[in-house]
Amino acid sequence: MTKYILKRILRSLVTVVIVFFVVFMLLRFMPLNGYFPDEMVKEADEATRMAYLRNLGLLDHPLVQLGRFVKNLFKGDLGRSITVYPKVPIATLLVEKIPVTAFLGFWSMLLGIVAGLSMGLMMVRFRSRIGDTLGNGYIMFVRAVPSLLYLFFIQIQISKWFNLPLVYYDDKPLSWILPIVSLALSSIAWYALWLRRFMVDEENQDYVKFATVKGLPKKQVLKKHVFRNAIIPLSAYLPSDLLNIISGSLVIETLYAIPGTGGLLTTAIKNQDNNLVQILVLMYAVVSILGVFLGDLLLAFVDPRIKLTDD
Amino acid sequence: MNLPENKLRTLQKSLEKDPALFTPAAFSLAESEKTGASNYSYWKSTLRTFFRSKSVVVLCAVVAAILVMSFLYPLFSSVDPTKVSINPLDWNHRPSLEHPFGTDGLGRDIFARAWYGCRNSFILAFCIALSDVGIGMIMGALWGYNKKLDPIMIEIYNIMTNVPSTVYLVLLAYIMNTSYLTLFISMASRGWIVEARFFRNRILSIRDAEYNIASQCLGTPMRRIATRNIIPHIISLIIMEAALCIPYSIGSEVFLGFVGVGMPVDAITLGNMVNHGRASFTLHPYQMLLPAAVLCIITIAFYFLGNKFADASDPRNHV
Amino acid sequence: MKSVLKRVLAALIVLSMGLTAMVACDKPVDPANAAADAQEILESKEYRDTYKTYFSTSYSSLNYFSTSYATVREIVTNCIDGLVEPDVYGNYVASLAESWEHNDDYTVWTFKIREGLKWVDHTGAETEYALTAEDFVDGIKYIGDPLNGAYSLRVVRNLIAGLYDYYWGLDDIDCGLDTETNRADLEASFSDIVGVKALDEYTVQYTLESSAPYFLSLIESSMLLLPVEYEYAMALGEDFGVDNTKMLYCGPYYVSEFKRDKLIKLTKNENYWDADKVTLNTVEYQMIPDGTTSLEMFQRGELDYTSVETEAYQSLQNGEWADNLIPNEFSFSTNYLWLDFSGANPEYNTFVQNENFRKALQHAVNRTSLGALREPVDPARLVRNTINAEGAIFNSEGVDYTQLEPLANVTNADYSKDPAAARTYMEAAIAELCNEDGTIKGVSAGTVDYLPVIKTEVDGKLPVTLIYVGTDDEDEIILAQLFEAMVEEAIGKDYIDVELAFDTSGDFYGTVGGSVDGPFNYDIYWDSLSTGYADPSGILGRITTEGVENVGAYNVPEYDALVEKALSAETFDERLEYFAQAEAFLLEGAYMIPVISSLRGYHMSYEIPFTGPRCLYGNVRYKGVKVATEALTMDEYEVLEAAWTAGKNK
Amino acid sequence: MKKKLKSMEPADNSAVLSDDPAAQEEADLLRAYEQEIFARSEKHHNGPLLLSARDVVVRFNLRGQELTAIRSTSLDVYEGETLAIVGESGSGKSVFTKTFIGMLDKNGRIDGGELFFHGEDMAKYTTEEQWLKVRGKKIAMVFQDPMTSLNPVRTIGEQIAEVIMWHFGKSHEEAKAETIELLKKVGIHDPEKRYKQYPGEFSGGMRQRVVIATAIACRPEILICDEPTTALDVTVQAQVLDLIKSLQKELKMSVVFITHDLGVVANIADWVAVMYAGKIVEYGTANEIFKSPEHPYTKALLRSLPQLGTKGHDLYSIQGTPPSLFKQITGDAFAPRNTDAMKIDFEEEPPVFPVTDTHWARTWLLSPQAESYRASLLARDAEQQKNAVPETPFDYTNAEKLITVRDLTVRFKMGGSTFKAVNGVSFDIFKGETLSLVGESGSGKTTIGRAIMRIYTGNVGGEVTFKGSKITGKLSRQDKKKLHMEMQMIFQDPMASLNERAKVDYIISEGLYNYHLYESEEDRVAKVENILTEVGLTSEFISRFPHEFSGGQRQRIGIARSLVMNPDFLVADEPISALDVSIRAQVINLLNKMKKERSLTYLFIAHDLSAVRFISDRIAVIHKGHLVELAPCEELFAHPLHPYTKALLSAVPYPDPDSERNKVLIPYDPAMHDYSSDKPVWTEITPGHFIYGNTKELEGYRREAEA
Repeated sequence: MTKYILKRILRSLVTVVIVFFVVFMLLRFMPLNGYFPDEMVKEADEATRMAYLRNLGLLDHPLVQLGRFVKNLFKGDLGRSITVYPKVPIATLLVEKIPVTAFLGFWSMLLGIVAGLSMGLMMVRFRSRIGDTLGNGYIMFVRAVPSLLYLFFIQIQISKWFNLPLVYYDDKPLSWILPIVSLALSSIAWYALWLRRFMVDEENQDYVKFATVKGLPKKQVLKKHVFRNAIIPLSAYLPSDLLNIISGSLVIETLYAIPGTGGLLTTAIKNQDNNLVQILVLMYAVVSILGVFLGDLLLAFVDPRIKLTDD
Repeated sequence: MNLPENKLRTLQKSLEKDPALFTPAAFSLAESEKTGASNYSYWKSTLRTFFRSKSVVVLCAVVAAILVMSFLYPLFSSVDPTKVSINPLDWNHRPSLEHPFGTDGLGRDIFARAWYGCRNSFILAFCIALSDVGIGMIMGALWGYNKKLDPIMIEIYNIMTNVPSTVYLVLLAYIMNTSYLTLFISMASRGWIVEARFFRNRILSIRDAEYNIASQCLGTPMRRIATRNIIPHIISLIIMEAALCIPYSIGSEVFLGFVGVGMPVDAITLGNMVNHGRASFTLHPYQMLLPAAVLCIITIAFYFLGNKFADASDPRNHV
Repeated sequence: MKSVLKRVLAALIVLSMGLTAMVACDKPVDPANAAADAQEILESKEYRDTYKTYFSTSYSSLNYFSTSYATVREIVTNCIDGLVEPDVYGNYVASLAESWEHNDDYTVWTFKIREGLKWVDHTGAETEYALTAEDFVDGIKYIGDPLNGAYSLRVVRNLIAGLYDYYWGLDDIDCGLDTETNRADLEASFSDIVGVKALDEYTVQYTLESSAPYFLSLIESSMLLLPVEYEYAMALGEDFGVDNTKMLYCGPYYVSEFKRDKLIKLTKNENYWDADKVTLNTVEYQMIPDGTTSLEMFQRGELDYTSVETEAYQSLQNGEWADNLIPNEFSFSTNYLWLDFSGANPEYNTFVQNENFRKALQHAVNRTSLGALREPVDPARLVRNTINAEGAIFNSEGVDYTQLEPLANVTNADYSKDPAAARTYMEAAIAELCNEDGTIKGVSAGTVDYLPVIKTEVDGKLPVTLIYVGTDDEDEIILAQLFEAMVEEAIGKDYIDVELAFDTSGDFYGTVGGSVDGPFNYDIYWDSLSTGYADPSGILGRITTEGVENVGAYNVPEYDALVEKALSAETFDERLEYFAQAEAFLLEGAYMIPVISSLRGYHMSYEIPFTGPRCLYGNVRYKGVKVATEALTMDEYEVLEAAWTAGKNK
Repeated sequence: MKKKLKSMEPADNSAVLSDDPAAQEEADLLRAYEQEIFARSEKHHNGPLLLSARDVVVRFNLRGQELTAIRSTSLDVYEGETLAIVGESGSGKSVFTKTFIGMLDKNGRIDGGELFFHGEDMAKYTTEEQWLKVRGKKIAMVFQDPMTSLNPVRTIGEQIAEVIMWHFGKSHEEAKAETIELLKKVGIHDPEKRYKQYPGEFSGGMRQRVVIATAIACRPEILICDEPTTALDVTVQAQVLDLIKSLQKELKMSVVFITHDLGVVANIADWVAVMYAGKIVEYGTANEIFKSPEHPYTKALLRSLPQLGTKGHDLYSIQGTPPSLFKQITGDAFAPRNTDAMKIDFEEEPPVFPVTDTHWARTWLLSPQAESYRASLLARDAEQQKNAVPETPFDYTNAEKLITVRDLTVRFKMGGSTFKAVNGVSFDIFKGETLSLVGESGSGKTTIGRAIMRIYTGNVGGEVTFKGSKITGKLSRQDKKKLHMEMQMIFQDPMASLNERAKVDYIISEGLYNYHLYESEEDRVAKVENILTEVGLTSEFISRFPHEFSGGQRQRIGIARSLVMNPDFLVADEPISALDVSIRAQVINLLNKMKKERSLTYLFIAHDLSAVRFISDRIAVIHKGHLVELAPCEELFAHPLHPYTKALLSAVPYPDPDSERNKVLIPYDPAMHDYSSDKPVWTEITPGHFIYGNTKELEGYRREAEA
């Protein structure tokens, strides 16, 4: 098992390295113009621009840049943002932003899991009845309606009805409710949908019939047998939510003025803030691969059939 | 026998038959081979299960109507969806008889734009569904059949799903200008890997089926194994995946527009209409709501039909 | 988000002297009673000492030298004082400088600094660092070092004597062109080379390359002339200004709280030299990226100010807030059409060299329609035919620069009046440039490669293909579509074919600008320039044939000569005369086509207008601003404005 | 005609009240008469009547069609004895018993009749609560597949204890103690440790023991066992049967045992009910059913068992396939397949005729009116039996080696480590013989077949030659083509081995297409039609899809697909194990016929020793990848030497209650071999008799063989 985990970590590391390398190199193909602030493109002359690029180290060979980056990374220096937050140390940025996003993300994940699973259970329990129809309606709604419409509605109207703050404040717990709920809406639908599907699949299994034959009431069969098995495939996906926790949602963070990481990567890429992009990609890749890895571990934990061995 | 005498007699009499019947009957091999198996047909059952639900019938009709409208309206209507009025008085008209969905901020007819948008979005979505599912299926088949490819493909999968799409898309947007083709490439170049994995798992489960081994024993070439043994078995999955791909593609258009590889920004697509309508949402909600409603109907219809079809194509549900 | 930024900017740029801009007012205010009425209003109000406003794009850094984002000025202008500051009427009065003088040709400016001032830190406590003349010299030294990456350096670098040489000297060393000079030596010779000197501890003297009567307005508008405690900044290195703790303050406020992308809190600097005049104890900026949210928060009383988009204005018009909607009055920023004279589109390139064609375009654009996109209520107030804004520059007699002859002709012209003129001009152009069969002389069919934006085919025949390139901002798309419609309608589709292309990279200049040294990828694009200080040279100097802003690469020696004359003019009035001639020449030749001002939208606020310093160039200073407990109404605003106008004219 | 017949079928439509008072009275009478006959056996049972099913009708809605799965069937279950219900798949035996615990699938319903249990009619139950009082507590059930009956993610302890906790409201601790007792009772060693283990850590047989322990946890009055041993290997099956028998005695419960395997019935049943097409056609004690069957179906079933056949002769086989239950069945459902049917069998449903107090059957043959015809049939059968003379065994003296297998090893990757599914196997196949490869599931027998067929290539070690040339490793295209034409394979599962989406025409022609083995399109069609006729199917089937055929027919299509290539050698991979008893004989006969006509050589892979004995010339026994013994057929049965062979032979169920009741199982424990120092070798111990053992063991075997 230790050997397996070590091997997995090693393989994950390889993936991370490849992902990082690909992104790093892709970034070097970006147009040089992208590095300039608007006014510089219009006003600065060739020499000024070059001076600017040289100061950023962008004129060196990509491999030299890579070497420099890796060296600094091992020294614990994440570098400074270039264009998005000029000169601000990336470490500072991450320390400021990740906790905010992760905090809301964590609670929304929790809400998503709890509400989603309850909803899925309800849908199975009352299959082909009103509970199921309502649940399906909700899932459809969330998947089909452009999210901005209902997110907007939640922010403006729901906040009015329940007298909740319009934007997020780190010292007002009431203001956390709407962002958390908004963040959780789609994952509730996701969990409900898949739990229902897996449970319906499991219901046809022999052991469920056997459990019924044993004389257990339907509720208990659903809970102890069907549900217990249906969450196994779900549990493998659960840690992949880790990434969502720290990457945040651009729309929701914009609406609620949350100073988090939502859209940070997109902004960084669009502004060609190489340093920031690199660190974020590295971090996200590590987290997402960690998520997959944790998913496997969790799977092995909830499913006794799975043994953590090679391959 | 506890029965009364008279009843017993009646009984015996009723059990007594024509003695001629107690002679050997002719044996017919054909009669004996009449199968006990039902006249089950996969496709018939699938379709029957599929259309049994009333909502499926209704949604199919809705989708058909929308499709017909999207493709016929631009052919037969004389309303130019790009006709801009330079007179501000023509702008932002509320829905009326002349303009059933009203006009937008430049006096263009939203009703006409909605159908042109539907058509464009559909064409794109169909292309993407076709390529995603098509490439995905071929790669998935190769992946499933060739064990040696497994580690490579898994690594490709990991990398493709881990390189943030924005990095890749922004770069693509730099290399290519916005057009249907760019959007198509940017979506199709990533979508296939997920489909490939899906089909790989499905194909793995039928790869070792006995009828495939039988074909192997008969020396059937790979090409024919694929066309005769594999594809017919996953065709329903293909249809389902394609159906689910369509609303996904239409939905992604919006995101991709944001990143900069969307449709040409002035192209008439549902995504663009919804996006642009958002700005004036508070004042002219119909500019966004009506196209959004069409978008929702399409999305819901395809999701619903796709899922229902998935259920219907599962032989377990053929009851 | 870009557009939001612009909108907020525009909303913030509220200007006083809106004489030409007609506010939609139905009952005129009697100027005679204005002062008394205003006094009544001011006395009837209750005031408070906090102000809550918002920002929509991130304050990425507080380093006032190397931050390109114009928004940071709002923080900096309240926290770091310059040498002079505008008073309530916009006249420059003493700030950190007690007094100042300049020589006759405005090339040497000497300022006497207030004595005994100390920098304060983010807790408001006085530091050991004294504020001296040396700090102003150090400011220039800081921006003069390329490694510090100062933004928008050009104007100042070219103006202050020797700074240009110093900067490039250092740069040559950095990139290895100059291996002989020692960097430290060059740095040490700063005071010898560059024209800024601390004559004594409290006297700083600027020596300028050229005559700059507008120097005080430059001090107001440019952050590059602000002081810095060099020792402190150098010690922090790249960390300088990264957050509020990495800064020193000398203005009426200091940044007491800085939650990145969330909240910035300014607290009154008790050690400020003019602390008595500071009315507000705290000014709180929240980040609200979404326009609707800020409006909603204002209505719920959580904000003291909100900008109101035109769309929202119409929906609020009949509600409880109808009285409080106050139009943003004025913008110094002008939207114009940039024509590319060196583009790769042979059809257009042939035509654009022809004045008749350019005039056709000039007349084809319906300015009122364009204005209606932003201001449906009174689109006419947006129309602007000049590059430099009206109300920004005055000669010594108080005559508005845009009303100087011959520029007044342009200013007062109504190009949109006669749409038929566009076609007439076009026919004239065609007669000169086309053969009988509609082919364009000297042009053959070919491909226009404006990638990554667009690639298209042209046939060398009429109609002329014109490629309009814009950003993918929703408003700009609509604007472009309207442009296409009106040009094609006015000139005729048989003569012109406008093709629209949009850059979606989010980096318009990066993309449209092509490669670092390549040509620009457009025939026409929509841009804006803003009058940055009280001198036309701010814009006109940049758009000469050799000017950095001449991205269209026209060649107008006549204009260049006039600008040259203006720059070397003896008096300020003369200077303005020549500039007016130059601008008129350029615009009458339709080398560039100004269309409307960037003005848009409305605002609602608890702030009493005309109580704080009248900053002209985009800054907002809260020193002395009064904030009421009730939202201001339009009626009150009109009275206050009338009173202020009367006061100013006195 | 049909309409009239319908009204004459009181039994089938008891729920339908006839308008005709006379017919109604007749129906009532018949019913009373049947009750009377059923009741006669009461005094011969050990205990009182527990459950009484009367005229149960079960219908299913299947794809819009109505299927009558149980056609008005009655059955009594008495306390303390084992009742076996025998029938082939689709006969309704499983559905019938499912009604006892309310476990019909959602699309099925009880459409008539009563189910009396403890004075209540369970057929009227509508709510879950009503069933909860019965299920598990009073009536328990064991399913066929132990691999899927247990929840894979909960410990077996939990799964047993939860029943006890729920039904008896006991605490967790008490339930645990009781569970451990139960585990001990069903023969699981070290129950405390096993309590905490998951099903995945148990072998199939052990799991079935756990399932049984769960089922008996509440001391049910009735235990329904639905083919509980079908999925198990023979040796394990024998052990589980023993367990069920002993538990039945110990707990004095009634066991309703559902099976298609007559050998198992003989082993376990006190009473037997034979079911065909949704109806019980014969009922009696085990001895009566096996010794003096009366219904033509029962008779035919018993006669078609390979154990009872004579080598070299066709097995008695039942023609055709079971009837479709979608259609209205008139007369005796078996009539169309009964070569000796009487005309009345096609016209009227036979009523119950008593044979003895404990034995009755539904056949017109028992009618006094058919007495003479019945006697003539008995006489004819006796005659046939007498005339059968076994053929002479295969003569190996001049036999030519068709295939040699030397040191064949097949490796599989499993979770990083490789394991050898086949480990150094060597044997020859002579031209014209049938060599059977017998072993339990997972022994590697199928792998050997597939390795010879070159389905596995990369992971195969050792050497296989065919007609003297090597066929392992890389081959040229030409060689491959030759092999494809000379070697073919028949598969186990007729449901899985035919491509569902292709027509019979394509399926059979596949090989022809591959190598273009036809001159013209007509030629190809003719070839397909010929082979179809040869395997006993009509040429009109050519345009149908596989799903329109029954299992036996599909297997024949599979055989046709192989034979159309005109091979010399066939690997038959368990071709009959997935088929019903009535169909097996057909396929065995077909294989034998083809062998004779086309002088084929077979490698016959099987786990069922009874069929193997009937068709093979030599038998090789394989255990965990090693061949342990190989000998001519009769030699092996007469003098098995290897302990595993002995265990296997002792466990084979034989369809005779007398011998089954007295049979002694010989256990086999691989630990008995000590191969630590003395390595075993594959040795020919007497001519033609190979065995796997080390020097010491070989010595013992040699002594035994001589004795």
